Amino acid sequence: MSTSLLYALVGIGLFSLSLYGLIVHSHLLRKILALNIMGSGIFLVLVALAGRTGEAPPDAVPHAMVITGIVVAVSATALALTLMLKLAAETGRAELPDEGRE
Amino acid sequence: MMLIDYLSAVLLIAGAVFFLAGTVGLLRFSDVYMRLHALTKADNVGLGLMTAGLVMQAESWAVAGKLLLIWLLVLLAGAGVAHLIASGALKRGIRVWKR
Amino acid sequence: MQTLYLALAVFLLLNLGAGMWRVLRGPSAADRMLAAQLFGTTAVAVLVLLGQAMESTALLDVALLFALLAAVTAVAFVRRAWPETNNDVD
Amino acid sequence: MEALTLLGWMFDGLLGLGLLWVAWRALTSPDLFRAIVLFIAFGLLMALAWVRLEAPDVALAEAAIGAGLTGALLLAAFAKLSSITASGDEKQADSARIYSHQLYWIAAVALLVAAGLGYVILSLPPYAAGLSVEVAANLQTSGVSHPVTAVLLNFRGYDTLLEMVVLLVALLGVWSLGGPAIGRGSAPGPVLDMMARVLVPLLIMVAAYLLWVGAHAPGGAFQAGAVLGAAGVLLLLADWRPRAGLMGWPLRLMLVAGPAAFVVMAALLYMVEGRLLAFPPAQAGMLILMLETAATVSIGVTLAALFLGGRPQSDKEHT
Repeated sequence: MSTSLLYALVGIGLFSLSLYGLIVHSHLLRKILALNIMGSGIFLVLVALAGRTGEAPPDAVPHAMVITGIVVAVSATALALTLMLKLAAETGRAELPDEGRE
Repeated sequence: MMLIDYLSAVLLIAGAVFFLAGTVGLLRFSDVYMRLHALTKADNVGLGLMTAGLVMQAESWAVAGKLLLIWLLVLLAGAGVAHLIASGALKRGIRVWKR
Repeated sequence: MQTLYLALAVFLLLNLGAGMWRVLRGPSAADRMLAAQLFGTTAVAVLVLLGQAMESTALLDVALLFALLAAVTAVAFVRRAWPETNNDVD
Repeated sequence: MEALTLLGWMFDGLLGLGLLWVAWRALTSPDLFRAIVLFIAFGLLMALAWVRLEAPDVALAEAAIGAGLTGALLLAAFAKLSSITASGDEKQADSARIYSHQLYWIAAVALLVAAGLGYVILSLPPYAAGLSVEVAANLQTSGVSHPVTAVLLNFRGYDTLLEMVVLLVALLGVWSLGGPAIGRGSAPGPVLDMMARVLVPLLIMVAAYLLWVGAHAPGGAFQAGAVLGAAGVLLLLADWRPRAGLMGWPLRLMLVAGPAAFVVMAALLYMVEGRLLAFPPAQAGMLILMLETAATVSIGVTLAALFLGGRPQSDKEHT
């Protein structure tokens, strides 16, 4: 077991936990949090696996991808939060309508 | 180890003790204001002692300067935020703990 | 010295874990935010220690960013998210 | 040496467990505000993880975004949400929707996913150079000496161009949804004023430093842009309002400076070199710095505008 393997497994754990959270919660702010944690899990796997270069410095390509990914994720979060606020202003609740139940 | 190593080790450990004290205070004190007091000790003194310990080990003046700058920034931000939170808590009527 | 740096970093990480209790416990929003503030400072300390232990000056830049930006979240809390009326049970 | 490796493992193990635990609490906490604070703490721990994985560039980006922007965005959205909906509403709604037997199924699916992915990870070869050999081989001709910057601006310039466009599209989405941005009534007070006055110039200086240092060490346009964005957020929180004249075309110009610089550069290089974004090695360093400067300004202004929310209106549009 190496450090990169440890963090890659943590990344997968984060992905699965937030998959559960994403499905279970109907509140949209919680879904946004879950998606963000999910993204962090994926980034962690990418960067951890980039470290499998032995003594050489880690692979720079996944690092570059993750940096842009972090910046894009925050702007997507801002858009999602605005959408949620718009929905809450229209319907009075921060949830998607569930037609099967109501 | 040289004398300077011992000295910086002492400073580093003393800094860590202040962090511990800050955390214990955060957990044990009974209202926002007291917890704020505990927190700022870790901010100011804990990090200050640690940077002092590390500055002695720094290879270059640039590194030492950067360490000091980090500490000064934490001081500034910590003081400002502590004031904002304390005055905000008073304004919102969060009561001061009395025995 | 390397061993001491890393040992102190582990110690600070444990400290951070203990502080998590205050985030979970509250009771008021300000208490949770205070704990987050302490995490920020602890992370700065861990970063400068790791920077020395891993001999990487880039980590000092990360610590510098943390020191600069720790205030932004707290200010956002005070200015935006802190309810004007005190609903917290003390 | 023995003690050192052991301590390293302890640190990584604790950090890994801490990440999982904080994520779990953030996902399941009944109190929404608490979930947000836990998520902010999660961002801090992520930055430490990047450091341990020898990815200081990523740590810089995470520190700027995680410590500054995401927290501010979430807290501001939470406050607006609580003013729209009744705050108690969420708790009952959330638990009433899902039956407990469904929870077991969902947990089982998540566990299966974890097991499957874990198996894949464990069966990967322990050594894989990836593209690091190619990057190292071509670093000489890239114009910069830091591999991550070389990948971002030179080898994968297309990706970065498109990412700039994604940022812009996200902002356009926000602008098309919201009304004008609303500010908080209370005055910022002298202390916040002082903090903004000291911290904002420092943030701008640090952004410039990161932009400059990116050519040969961790740093670069995205990190610098994130720091600039945080400076903008701090200004907005201190109730700084730019003059209405600035909100018209000067703002738009800054927003499109990055993508536009990329497109113009690509077109020019196509005419000179015959390929889009193919930098001639001799001038590459200079051209990359120009691109990065434009990108930094655009990223910073876009992020601050995203925090502001609604479309800022200039005087002309009012009439």
